[in-house]
Amino acid sequence: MAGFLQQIVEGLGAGAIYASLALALVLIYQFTGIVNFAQGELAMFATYIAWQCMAAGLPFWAALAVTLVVSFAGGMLIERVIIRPVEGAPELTIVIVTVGLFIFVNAAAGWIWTFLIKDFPNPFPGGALEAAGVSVSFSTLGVFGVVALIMGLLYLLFQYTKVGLGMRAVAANPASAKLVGIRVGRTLALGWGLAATVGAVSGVLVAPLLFLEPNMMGGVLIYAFAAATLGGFDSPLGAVVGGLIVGVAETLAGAYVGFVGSDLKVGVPLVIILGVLLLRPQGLFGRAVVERA
Amino acid sequence: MTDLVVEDLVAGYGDARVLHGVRFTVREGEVCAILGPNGAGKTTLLRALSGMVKARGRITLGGTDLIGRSPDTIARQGVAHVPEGRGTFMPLTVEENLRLGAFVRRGRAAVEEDLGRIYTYFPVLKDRLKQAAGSLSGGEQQMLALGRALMLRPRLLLLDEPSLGLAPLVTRELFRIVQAINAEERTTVVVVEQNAHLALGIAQQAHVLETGRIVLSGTAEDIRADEQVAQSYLGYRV
Amino acid sequence: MSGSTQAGRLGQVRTALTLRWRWAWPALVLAAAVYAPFQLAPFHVFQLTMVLVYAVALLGLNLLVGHAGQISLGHGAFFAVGAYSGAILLDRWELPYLLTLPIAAAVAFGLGLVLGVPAMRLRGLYLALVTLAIAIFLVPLLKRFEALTGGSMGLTLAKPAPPAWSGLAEDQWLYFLTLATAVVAFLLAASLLRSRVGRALHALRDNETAAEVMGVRLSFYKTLAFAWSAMFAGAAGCVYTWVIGFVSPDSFTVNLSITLLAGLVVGGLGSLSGPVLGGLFVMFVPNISQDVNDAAPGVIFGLLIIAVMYVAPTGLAGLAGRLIKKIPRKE
Amino acid sequence: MLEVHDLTVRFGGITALDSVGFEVSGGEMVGLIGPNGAGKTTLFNCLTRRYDAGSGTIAYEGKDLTAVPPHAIAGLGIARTFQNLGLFPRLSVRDNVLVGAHHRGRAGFVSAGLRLPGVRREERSLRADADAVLDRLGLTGVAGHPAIGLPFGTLKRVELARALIGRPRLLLLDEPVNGLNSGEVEEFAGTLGAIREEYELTVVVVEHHMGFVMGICERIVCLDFGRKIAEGSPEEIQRDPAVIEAYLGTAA
Amino acid sequence: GRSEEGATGGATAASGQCQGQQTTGITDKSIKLGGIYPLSGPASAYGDIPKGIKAYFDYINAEKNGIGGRKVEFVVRDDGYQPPKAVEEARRLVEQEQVFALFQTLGTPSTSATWDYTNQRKVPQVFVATGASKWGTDAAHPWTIGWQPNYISEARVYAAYLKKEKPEATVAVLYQNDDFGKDLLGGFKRALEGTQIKVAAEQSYEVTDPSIDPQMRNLAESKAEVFLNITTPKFGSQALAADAKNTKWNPLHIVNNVAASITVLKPVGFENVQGVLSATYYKDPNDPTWASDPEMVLYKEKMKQYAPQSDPNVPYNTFGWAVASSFHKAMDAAACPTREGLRDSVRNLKGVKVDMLLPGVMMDTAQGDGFPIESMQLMTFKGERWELMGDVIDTRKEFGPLTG
Ligand SMILES: Nc1ncnc2c1ncn2[C@@H]1O[C@H](COP(=O)(O)OP(=O)(O)OP(=O)(O)O)[C@@H](O)[C@H]1O
Ligand SMILES: Nc1ncnc2c1ncn2[C@@H]1O[C@H](COP(=O)(O)OP(=O)(O)OP(=O)(O)O)[C@@H](O)[C@H]1O
Ligand SMILES: [Mg+2]
Ligand SMILES: [Mg+2]
Repeated sequence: MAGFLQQIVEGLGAGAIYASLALALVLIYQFTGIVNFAQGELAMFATYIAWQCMAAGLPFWAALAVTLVVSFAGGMLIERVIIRPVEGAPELTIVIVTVGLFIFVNAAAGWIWTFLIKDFPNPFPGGALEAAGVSVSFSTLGVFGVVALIMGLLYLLFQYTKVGLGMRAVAANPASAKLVGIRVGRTLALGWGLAATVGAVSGVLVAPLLFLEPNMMGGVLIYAFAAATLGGFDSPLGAVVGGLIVGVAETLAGAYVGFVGSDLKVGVPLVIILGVLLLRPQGLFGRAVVERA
Repeated sequence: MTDLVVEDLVAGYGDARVLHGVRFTVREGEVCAILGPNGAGKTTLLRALSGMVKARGRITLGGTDLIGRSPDTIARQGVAHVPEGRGTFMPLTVEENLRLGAFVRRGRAAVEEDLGRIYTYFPVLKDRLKQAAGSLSGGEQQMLALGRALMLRPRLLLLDEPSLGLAPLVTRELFRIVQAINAEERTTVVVVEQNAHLALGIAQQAHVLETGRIVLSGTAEDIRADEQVAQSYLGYRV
Repeated sequence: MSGSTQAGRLGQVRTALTLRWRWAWPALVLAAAVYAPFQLAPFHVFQLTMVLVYAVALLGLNLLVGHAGQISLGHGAFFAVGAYSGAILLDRWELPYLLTLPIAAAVAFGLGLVLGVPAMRLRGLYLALVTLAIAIFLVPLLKRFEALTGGSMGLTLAKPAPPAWSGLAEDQWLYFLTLATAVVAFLLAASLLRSRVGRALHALRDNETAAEVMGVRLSFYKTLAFAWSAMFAGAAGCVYTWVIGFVSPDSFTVNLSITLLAGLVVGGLGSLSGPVLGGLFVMFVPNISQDVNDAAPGVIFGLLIIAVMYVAPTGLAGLAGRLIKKIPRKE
Repeated sequence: MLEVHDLTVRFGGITALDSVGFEVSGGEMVGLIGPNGAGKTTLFNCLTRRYDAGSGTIAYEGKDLTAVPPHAIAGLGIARTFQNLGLFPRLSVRDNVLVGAHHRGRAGFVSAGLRLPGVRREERSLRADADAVLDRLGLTGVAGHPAIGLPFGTLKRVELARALIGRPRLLLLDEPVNGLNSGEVEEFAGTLGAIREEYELTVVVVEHHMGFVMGICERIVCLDFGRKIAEGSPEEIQRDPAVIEAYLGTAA
Repeated sequence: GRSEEGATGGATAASGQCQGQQTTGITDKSIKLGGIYPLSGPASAYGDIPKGIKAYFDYINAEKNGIGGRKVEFVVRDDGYQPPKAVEEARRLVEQEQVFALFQTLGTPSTSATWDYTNQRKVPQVFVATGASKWGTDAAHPWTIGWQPNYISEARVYAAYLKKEKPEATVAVLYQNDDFGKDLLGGFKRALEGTQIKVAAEQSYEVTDPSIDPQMRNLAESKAEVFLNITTPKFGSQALAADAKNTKWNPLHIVNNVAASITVLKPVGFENVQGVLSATYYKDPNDPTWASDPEMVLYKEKMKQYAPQSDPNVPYNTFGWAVASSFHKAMDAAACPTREGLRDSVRNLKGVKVDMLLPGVMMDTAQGDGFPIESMQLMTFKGERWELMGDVIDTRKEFGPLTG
């Protein structure tokens, strides 16, 4: 029993990681209505910036602050330079641009920092909390805390701020958004900036656990996609719940379902996603699209 | 002086030119009606005024140059546009749609008050506040589009066929509202409308647009008296 | 004579010209394609063969993405299924290779149908991600059934030998086999798209509600579009096996699926020449990238994708169309 | 031809249709009016199976429509136009119209892919039909133009053409003349009258343009808040106090 | 056709006993080689290997007048770790670039995809960068040969150690679910046949997995006394870290050579990897043991000089250096400066000592033995360095020849 609970805890821990990147995906989807394939790579790149800052002697928190600021600016810059020229092009064009960005950023990181793994300090204390035969490491608890905090902030941003309203308007109908005076370009840039910042946090959370290298976020991205899909692309809560479910399901399946084993466990999230989507095509927490004739 | 001055306006889509040198002036607080057949370029004219299509020539509102500005900048100048096709933010709620109308305004209290005012204009909307705007009936969405435009407290209101899809009762009500706002707040209005009776009823001046050129201009009375106009635009009474 | 009738006649001449042009282009390209292998070095013939292989796969993907408006990020999986079907048939049953093509296509079609039924209830983004998951899942699945698939070592196969009567070299023979497949695939796709079926797909892409009111059975058309598109990918996969003579799970990672989609979008969605241009892109641009920067070719490749989308947001086919229009025509 | 009984449709708390019942006999032209949000479009949506009826029955030529799958409606001879356009923006006008003939075609994936002779014949005849309908509605000039970017009024006509090529027996028009000026409305009324004769159509038309509705319909049904509040000839309806109260108002 | 190659390759006519042999890509003054590596895509880490190779060739070209007077030109192509791309690049190198030999293709899939072609074409494909055992045992592909100790041999080294030290141990295994992981695990199991040692738990991972933590938890359940870590660098670090974190399970940790570099251990923290066991055959540039070793000093100096962009501490560079100097030796030993000569030379290496290989590790091949390096030495991690343990183990002597 304790073993089972432990597996669940570990699953939740993995899930929280997926959720952290999923939050960035949801954020940019809300702002721009596109899925950003490069999100994970941007997060990875941001983590390298943090690493570089620390290598230059900055303490962790200062490095983090620099990274967040640089990420925000970088996200805005990417929107300006790379996304803006294809604004208004078919959606898939923009998606493919993000694929190009993915390849570019990944290769650039390898070029600059090589593919050797780097260790990245864990901001949370080592050790674990023990209760009822189950241990939860402080690092996992820390990830939970940060993810919950981001989720809460995003929720407030989406629901209760004018910027939130504006960005949902932009995603829903850019032409009309302009007509009511929303600076669409600025909103999109803000979206990229914020998403890059959230992504950077995700990268910094992930790096101490997975080690920093250019392909660090590749695997996480797929699971983050799954999480966002499962939860609904327009809900921060959904992204987090989706992430946790994917994490737990994957862990349990790997541990307890004999046939699945560790090689086929990637199939488990697939099955869950399919199942959920067939019942609720908009995801667990997503809003159904209204369609009227 | 917030006159709207349009001179030598040329606009179109890609290589296709739709407006070939349109020129007119609307004085502050006046209502100007634009009539014209299907495909004449009326919608394009309003789009040019609000920056939705690229245009050349001159457009000034109260001396401020609007040509070449982006729609959001123009909106910040106090220009509200009820577009053809309504421009509803489908997944957002009715209330959010209305609040978006006041996006560039400051002053919470005044916005809340205006929200209340819109509900008294269009009581149907009040019952649907939390509903996704996309699920509204066609006419309801049209009311919403108007409400959204009014939420800006515009200096210049551009109406593209505001009566489209509205019940007769509501259409008349709507024109009363526009007239009232025009009178009370000296909002300048440019209205494209097929229901020429109503449009000319509230307008001081009117223009007839055909294939991208103004072919007839005058006071509302003059236009109403024109035989050609009478035949094309005033035949069927509502 | 009034100006307007003269203009009308000019118009007629122009339509007649464009009509003839419509056939002239493909005919010219085909003629060049038949002539090419006798002029080019074997290595370039091989490269062209691979371009055609990718073009066939992209043709299928285009049917789904460009014409039916359903995004698939997992088409590499069907390509793989076709490739493995061909490989297993050749390896275990030693079937004549020409027979493997229809069987591989059929297997991919069947799988597309089975997966299409649930997948087609999903829209846009959601479908894209589910198909992506399928592509990811395929790799460990192929490794699992080692007895059949050769596991992670894969299967090595002999390439089809040219028949003696043809007098062709191996590369040329493979090229012509692929060219024939591609031509058949193109004709199939082209006539499909010019028919009621193509219109139904376009209609449901543009407006599902209206399409259904017009009598288009959405589930049927979406599922079949998925299955047909899988079939093209499967056929391409089978030909790939002939040409490369080796299959392994590492040949069909998610990268392949994403590359295919990127190739299609870069080539041009919804146009017939898009898949060919996309095939050329997939084949040659990585080489160009390495020539520009061999320290990190990915940097250039990524930038080139972005640059093409920047210059030609609707793909190279759209760009080509615009350029051709710019050429003044004499009448 | 069409019998609607006790039809009720709810969306959450809103009752869009509340026990609506009426009949349309073959060859009739019936107007459907009512304030915004009264449920007129919802009724059309029920007839074309876009929405499921909460309760009630719809019989069309004796057949229960509520059991017919949505895509089969067109095959039964029911065609409609949409209030705010339901065109395929990237298709040419001609292709838009041809999609309207979808249910008349037989070509499947295989036969179309192989371009069997039957498919070619079918395609030729449909194209001829489409050209005839386009010509009839004065759309030949824009036949090759994509639907996106054409003026609203033109698009309304394209919708009508698309509905007509399906050879419907029952035609449902949702605000066909909105956006037309009165001259154009008059012209449209003439065209519709003629077409109705030609194609032996039964028509139900939703419209807020009273001149048009009163002029062309033989009978009018008025809805308010999902309920039928009046039914009768144009004259009766115009005098009906409930209709005046809820919909027409007293002309200023 | 092959006939024109001699003409276009700018070749010297091979004379005497070498008469009639292929001389494409080689002249009295030059020799042209081609290598295929993933320079792009997820496996780009290996892209450092050719940098070490290039540095070596640049060095001998500049300072040693090349290989026997022939300047080496090394053409590197990128296959992104995709087999079809590898085929294309192999053909480009052979047909367009007219290389003398393919010197290294990286990865089992890419090598498998190309070896039929190279062997039909009779182009040497030497010292491929993969440890699959099939390069050495397959008789049908005489033109292809491996270099590094094959995974099975490595597995045998660990098995032998366990047999001696922990004859009744239970073993938990984490392995990469591909040819590399399966080869090593399979070899390990076979070497254990007939002993008391049991594999109690095995878990695999995919290279696309974000983390191997779940696998490590499942393995910990087994409470095995030994943990065999068959991973590539990133996952190696993760597994080492997971083992260190789990205070309840403290097995003897054996990490396979691929992931045994100091660059893998360092991020985990040296305090966490004390006592970890591995086996090696070449010198780790990060290992202070070799700090003043003349070969190492030369390597680092020449790397700085000829590959200033690359970090000599990246072990892939060292690997490249060592394999390049192996080629140098093989070429020197060739009876004929021809493709056939190279083919025969690499299959007839007798106790050839190569720079940067561990003392006592030598290249040895024979007809029927296609494994140049089959010796490894065990090592344990102490303090900040690996400490070599015992003698160099010649697996062939210990376990008999490897057969397919
Ligand atoms: N988005 C567009 N892209 C291309 N051409 C367009 C676009 N919108 C309008 N046009 C063209 O511009 C011309 C004028 O159209 P516009 O919509 O301004 O006319 P209108 O007078 O408003 O007509 P209606 O009364 O039908 O609304 C038409 O010929 C139309 O084809
Ligand atoms: N899918 C839906 N979800 C929620 N409410 C809906 C939905 N469809 C329609 N409604 C509501 O049902 C009511 C009736 O709508 P309907 O579209 O039938 O009105 P209508 O009579 O056609 O009005 P109009 O003349 O304005 O087009 C409206 O109040 C609308 O908000
Ligand atoms: Mg208009
Ligand atoms: Mg309606």
